[in-house]
Amino acid sequence: MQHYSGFGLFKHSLSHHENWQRMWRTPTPKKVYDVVIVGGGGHGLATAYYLAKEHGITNVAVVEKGWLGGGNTARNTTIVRSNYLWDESAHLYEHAMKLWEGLSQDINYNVMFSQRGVYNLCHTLQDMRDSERRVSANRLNGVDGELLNGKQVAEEIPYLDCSKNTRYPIIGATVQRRGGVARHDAVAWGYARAADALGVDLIQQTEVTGFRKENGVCIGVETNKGFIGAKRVGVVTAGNSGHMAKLAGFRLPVESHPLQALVSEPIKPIIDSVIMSNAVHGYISQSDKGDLVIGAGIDSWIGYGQRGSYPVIEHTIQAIVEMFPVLSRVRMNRQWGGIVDTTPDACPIISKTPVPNMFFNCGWGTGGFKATPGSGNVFAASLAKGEMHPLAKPFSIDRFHNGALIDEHGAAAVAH
Amino acid sequence: MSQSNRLPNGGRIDRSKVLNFNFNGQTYQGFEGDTLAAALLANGVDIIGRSFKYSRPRGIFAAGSEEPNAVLQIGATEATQIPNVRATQQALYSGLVATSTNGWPSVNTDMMGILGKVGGKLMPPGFYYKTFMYPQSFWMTYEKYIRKAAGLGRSPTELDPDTYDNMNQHCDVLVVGAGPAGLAAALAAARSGARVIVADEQEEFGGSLLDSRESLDGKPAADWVATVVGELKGLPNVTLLPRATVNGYHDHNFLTIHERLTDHLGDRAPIGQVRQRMHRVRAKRVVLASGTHERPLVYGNNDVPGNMLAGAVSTYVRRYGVAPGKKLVLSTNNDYAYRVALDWLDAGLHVVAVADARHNPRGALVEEARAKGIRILTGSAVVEARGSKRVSAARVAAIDVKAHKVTSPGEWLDCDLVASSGGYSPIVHLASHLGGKPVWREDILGFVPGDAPQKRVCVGGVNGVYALGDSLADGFEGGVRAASEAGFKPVEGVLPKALSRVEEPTLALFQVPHEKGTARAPKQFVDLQNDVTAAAIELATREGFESVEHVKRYTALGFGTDQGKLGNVNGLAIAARSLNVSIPEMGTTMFRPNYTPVTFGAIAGRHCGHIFEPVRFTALHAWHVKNGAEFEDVGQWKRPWYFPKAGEDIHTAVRRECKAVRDSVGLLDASTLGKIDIQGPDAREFLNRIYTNAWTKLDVGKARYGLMCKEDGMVFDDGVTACIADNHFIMTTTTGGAARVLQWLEIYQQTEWPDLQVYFTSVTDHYATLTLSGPNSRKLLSEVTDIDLGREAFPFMTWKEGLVGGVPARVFRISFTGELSYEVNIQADYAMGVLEKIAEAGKPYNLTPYGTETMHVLRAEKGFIIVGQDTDGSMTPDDLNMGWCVGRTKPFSWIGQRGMNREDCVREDRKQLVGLKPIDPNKWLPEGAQLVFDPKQSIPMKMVGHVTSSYAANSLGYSFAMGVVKGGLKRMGERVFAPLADGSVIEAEIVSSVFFDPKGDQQNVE
Amino acid sequence: MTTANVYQQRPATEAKAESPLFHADLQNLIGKGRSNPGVVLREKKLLGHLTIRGNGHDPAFAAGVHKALGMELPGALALVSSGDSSIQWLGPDEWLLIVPTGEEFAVEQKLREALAGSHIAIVNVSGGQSLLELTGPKVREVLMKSTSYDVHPNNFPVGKAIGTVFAKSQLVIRRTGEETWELVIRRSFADYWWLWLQDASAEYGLGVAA
Amino acid sequence: MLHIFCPHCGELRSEEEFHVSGQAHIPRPLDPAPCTDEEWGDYMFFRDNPRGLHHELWIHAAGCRQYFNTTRDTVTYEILETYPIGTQPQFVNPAPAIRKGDQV
Repeated sequence: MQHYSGFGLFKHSLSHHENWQRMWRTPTPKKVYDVVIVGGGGHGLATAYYLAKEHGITNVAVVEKGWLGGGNTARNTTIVRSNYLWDESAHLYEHAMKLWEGLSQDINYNVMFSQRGVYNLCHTLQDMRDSERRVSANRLNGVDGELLNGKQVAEEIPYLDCSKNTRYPIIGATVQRRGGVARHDAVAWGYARAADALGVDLIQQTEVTGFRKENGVCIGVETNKGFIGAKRVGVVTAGNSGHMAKLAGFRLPVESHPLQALVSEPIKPIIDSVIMSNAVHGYISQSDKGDLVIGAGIDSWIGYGQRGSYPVIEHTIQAIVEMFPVLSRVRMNRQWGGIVDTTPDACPIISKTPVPNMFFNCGWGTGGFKATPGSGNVFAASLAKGEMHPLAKPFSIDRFHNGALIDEHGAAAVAH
Repeated sequence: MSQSNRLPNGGRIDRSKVLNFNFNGQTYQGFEGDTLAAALLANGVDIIGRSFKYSRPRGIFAAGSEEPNAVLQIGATEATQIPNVRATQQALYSGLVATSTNGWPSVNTDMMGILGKVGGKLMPPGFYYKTFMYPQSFWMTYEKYIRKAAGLGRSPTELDPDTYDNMNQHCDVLVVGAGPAGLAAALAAARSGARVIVADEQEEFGGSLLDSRESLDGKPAADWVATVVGELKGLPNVTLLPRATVNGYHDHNFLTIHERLTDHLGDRAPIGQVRQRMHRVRAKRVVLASGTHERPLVYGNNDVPGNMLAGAVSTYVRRYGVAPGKKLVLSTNNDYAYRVALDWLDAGLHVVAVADARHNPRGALVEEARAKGIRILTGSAVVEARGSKRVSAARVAAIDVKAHKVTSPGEWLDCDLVASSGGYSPIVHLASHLGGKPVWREDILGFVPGDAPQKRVCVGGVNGVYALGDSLADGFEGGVRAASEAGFKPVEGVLPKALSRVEEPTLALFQVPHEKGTARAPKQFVDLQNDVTAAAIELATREGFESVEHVKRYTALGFGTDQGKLGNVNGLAIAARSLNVSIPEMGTTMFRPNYTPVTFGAIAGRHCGHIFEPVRFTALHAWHVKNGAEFEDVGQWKRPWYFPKAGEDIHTAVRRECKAVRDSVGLLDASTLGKIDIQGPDAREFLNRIYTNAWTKLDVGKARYGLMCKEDGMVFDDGVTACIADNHFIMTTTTGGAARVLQWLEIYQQTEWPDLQVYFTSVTDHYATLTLSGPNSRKLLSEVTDIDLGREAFPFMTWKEGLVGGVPARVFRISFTGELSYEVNIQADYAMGVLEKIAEAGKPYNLTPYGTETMHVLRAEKGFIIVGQDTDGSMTPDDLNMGWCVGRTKPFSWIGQRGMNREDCVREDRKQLVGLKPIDPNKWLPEGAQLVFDPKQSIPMKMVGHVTSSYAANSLGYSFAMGVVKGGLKRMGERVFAPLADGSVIEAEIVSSVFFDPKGDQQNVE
Repeated sequence: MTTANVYQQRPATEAKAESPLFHADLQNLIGKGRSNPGVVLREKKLLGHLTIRGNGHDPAFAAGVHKALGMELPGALALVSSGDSSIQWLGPDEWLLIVPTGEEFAVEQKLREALAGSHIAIVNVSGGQSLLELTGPKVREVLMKSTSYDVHPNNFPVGKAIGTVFAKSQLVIRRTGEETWELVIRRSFADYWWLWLQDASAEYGLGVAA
Repeated sequence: MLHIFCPHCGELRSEEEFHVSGQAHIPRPLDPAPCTDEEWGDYMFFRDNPRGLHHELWIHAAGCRQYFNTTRDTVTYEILETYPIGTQPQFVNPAPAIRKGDQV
């Protein structure tokens, strides 16, 4: 792999950038691989990279129906944090956070991981209780977190309306200072390049149309370009997981919903961190290019169209203007939608399946991007050993039968 | 120098209305009817800004929404700043203040430009992915500087003085675009009687006809526009929306139109007027007449001021009477662009030459130009332009388009304006918002809308129909079709006659070749706003980015505020050539709303500030305000939180309120609790199924507490339900759960058990509920009621009807404080009068109003839960130590029963709700604090639960809490520890959650 | 066995009564503001509101209602009036009856008598609701700002009544005359509607009538 | 924004007036007690989640407060029909959700 550096860039500039190497090959699929990963998004590519790097398994193919990193990796609002409530989630996301912190150097690709801090605003007394509970749990789990009062919030976040005359006055916030944002495309490309360099075959424009089974055991994938054999198959297809499961002959406790996001026109820096509010329902950060990156809500119906309903956009913009009234004259440039695979407990599924040799990694809901390195890392270990990584074990499909849910949104679903 | 480029006559401007405006600190003049861009050009302003990445000087390039360069900051005051306004779309008004968004110290002498020249070489696409990585800790520092270069304009930092709103529209036919095709369509649809909306982004209707050389029925095309607009205006079924951009085409024919009502008048709306309005339109049929965008050609230094889109030159000359230069070189691959040379000539200006990439063009316009003596260089193109701050010359050379080679050294022509036309791209954005993939048409070298589920008709330019006469006919026919599909009788109409002429096909030329090859040639810009060059696109493909989305993302092609209107097809063509595939094989990127940017305020409409979301009040709110209450947000309600007296903080107020209730009597407004009237012969059976406990034996006149679970066995609401008559119950729910519970009842009744005869009706708003609580509540209430309150006559958990304060009431003897309590329900209209009477009668008893905080303390002392505070969606009734409230032998398997018996839900070491008593009675456990058994362990610690409710020492004399602890119910007397953020640890004993009056003696007071 | 508990909920005496918009002090706003306002608002307050539930497909039910009220049971989205009373379809098994102040108790008894033996429910919701009447040439514009329902006369003739989303909550819109509309609002939202309507009417002028 | 025909009101209304409650035709087991954990978990959590035709349960929350079913394409979002509770759809996916032989 051609090493990237400032000096390299300078050297290439002398030859008018005519001699850069390809970031990855376009290989012809082999007959059989040790591991076939279905889905060339961030999670799938990370899985391939860690299989090769940490487990020495390089006879690996990533099969992608479109282009690498073209699904939710390309469509999310790039927030990274690990301050989850429950131990199981916190440990998994913190594992990811630690990998984020050295990722650019590890894969020699600047993923622009920017630890600008992630704030979750509190508007009600119950928000404060829930926040104390979460921050307290984070701290004892080794995840950084602070609980701020209203005055501190006002000092730390300029232009945020912290006055008492808003509909839901801000009375505090949690902050994870190690949280932040990263450049989403770069994550996919960086992992792809690094995996390719270790020998992984990245097979784009190839759609999995079925799974071949022998005596009930998965032995490979059927694709629109032919059969590819595999000793193990890992399915990491986010919003399309339900469809993949159907092809494999089982159902998942997953529903795929549109999740929308939008950006403003690029403006000079005004929002320095990531600010989220569950009560008024919006979150915002600003990219290095100057776009305000704003997350909108999930449509409650199932949708694979990569678009949602307009009222979701309206409510989000209303929330942003409520939080930051000075942004009222800024203009929205573009909106889009992704397909999020949600589970009943808002936690992922990283699990064996009813089909031997077939593993699923899905159900990340809105948490997918931030988990990318951790998800790939534990999934790679699970695929390598044939046994689930300890951090992945609590996320088995079995929990939806025996009741051992890890209820991340249950914890926030408040009656009163 | 005043309006040096203004032509002596012509244009649709009012020369009698001179408008002063300010650009970059200098005052200029323009005329009413100008856009800001036209006025700047009229004044000879060449440099309008600096480019995003390389800081190269840039001038106005286009005349409409595709403008990439002239993106300015507008606003005379801080509060009225508007970032990123395209000068080409901003009407000039008196006092307009505009500034460039980049460039230091000024756009004319920019220091960053020097850096751009040197550093430009170091900034190929994706350079930041390849560097700034080492050392790891330095990224945040690098990024600080990268962010300094971010953005175009800036947000205001003061509050917006303007208002915006939304308007919901419905129509039979929405016509998008009021050019020739759109107007013809509108006419056809409107005459059929359909409800029609016509929207166009420009200041006035007419589109291309406003600057057209063509005539209709022998008269200027603009005359026809005036006639049609006149007719449409007179029809009551037609709504005309100029200055209104259809920005999004959403599912089921829902579209959004962004109307700018006052932006042409000033940077803030006149008092009392709305600045911008979003129309939310549901259209039975849509006629898309969005027209085309001209493509520029891609050649060396095609970004230097003085390079323009060909059609824009005609627009400035004919519509605004402005000549954006003196000596024109036109580079084209099609016939239609020749009109630009003819317009230029008509304006008395000098056409240096026309370079036509085609070898033997013989179209009518070409011949007209030839006849007028214009020099035409065929088989040639402008290969590069020269000039630093303004074009000074252009090199025209012979090219071999197929081989992508320059075949002659060419000739440097002196000029100050290079206009280029690379053909026309139908504006397929709206047609593609729902994912319909555009289809490439080789005959017109453009993408036209592909199939899509929405009910729409594409007419005119967007449909690939370009000639004026054809476009009018296509539009009219489309209008007829749309109206008849919407259920209206088609009409016939006579369309004006347009001249038809021979037009020859456009040649497929996108990027003009250069001798040096793309990587080494002078920069050939594809996306001017994002400084994306042809070389960058080639590099991306070389590095393995083969999908169009990859190329876009790696190079930032089309990511600007113009969303690639100008450059995307050229970029595709360059990538396709580089990858040796065809343009349709390459495909387009996704089109998404918005077509052009939309103000946040306009999207938000009036849903901001004091009407952001509803605030719900009880009938007694005014009384609470009068009595000094502080309020707490509970769902949408404002509930009194506590009633501080002068000098009191929350703690002293709550202590006083608690004491009053425990010692005498307090008053709580409980009106926010959800109340559901349940009637029907199967009401009782329904309750059996929906609650965890049994209801079969509840007699008329009695009330019972119940828990509701979801199918998973987790508690989700609770409350008291009273039997009012045999088939009639009143259910109460939590305040926040009211709507949720009603829907819960309905979904089971309507979908699972439609055979059960029972109806549910919300009476939450109908009744106001006054709670009197405390040992003196009976005495007080007896002074204002005719109900026999005697202990035997009116026992605990029963209800009575009677007059309270002269008003009929249902009084429930239930208690959430542990004290003798009465909940008085009255028709809300009369509640205030009753309250005033009770308050008067309560004076001798020190009747004390209390809020939610005191209520929470008092109930916690009794160990009563609050769903949502002491539960979190993962607690079964057994986890709450409320097994007594579970009817395990009920015949019907009620909701939650099966769920709570799953393997994981019957574990003995689940987290269970217990009381917590800090060892130091003065220490307060923070609500939410996590608990551990061993405070000395290292991080990550093994957490065993958390504090759900906690209160400082109060009437009990010590602080206390409720919390969940793993296996807590079997750990009475054991210790838990809460390690806090400040490093301290609070130790607490696990105790029963009932701290006060465990035997319930308080109910028996006299 | 009593199937339902019905009682006179209004005080017999002249007790103090406060309608949902009492706090807005509309009385004092009458005749103030712009002359010839585009929208005039009137609270038709303290009327008797009854929710009637029953099987709309059962002829006996329709006949019983007719017998008790002298009004036909309206079908989907219809509003029927007689004198100062009106009955409106809310859903296939739900109607809203509005009667003059104080008549609701007697009417309910009459209805129950006429419908005895059927599975029905009648619920007095008078305290929780109010009627806002809007008249004037600009009412339609105000409604268009507030609801995504099509209020064009082609789609919304006089005598139609629909439940819909209005601003950020829900209510019932009834068209009772060419330029006259009624909103059935919930008490706890009354202040929100009042603020919303003032805001939405601002550019047309809002008047208040008694 | 979807435009949904309410079978009770007899009109097309904007999505804002409705709430969706997920997949339709999932009857509660008549006798939950003998269900295994697996069967109960399937009932509560496991859904078809199809790409293509989907039968789903909606309520006309702001209108007539009635539940009804729709058949909607989850890719194009087109609604093919709405029909009352207790009735069956006209439009169904050509292939059953899970082929028998594949059952594992």
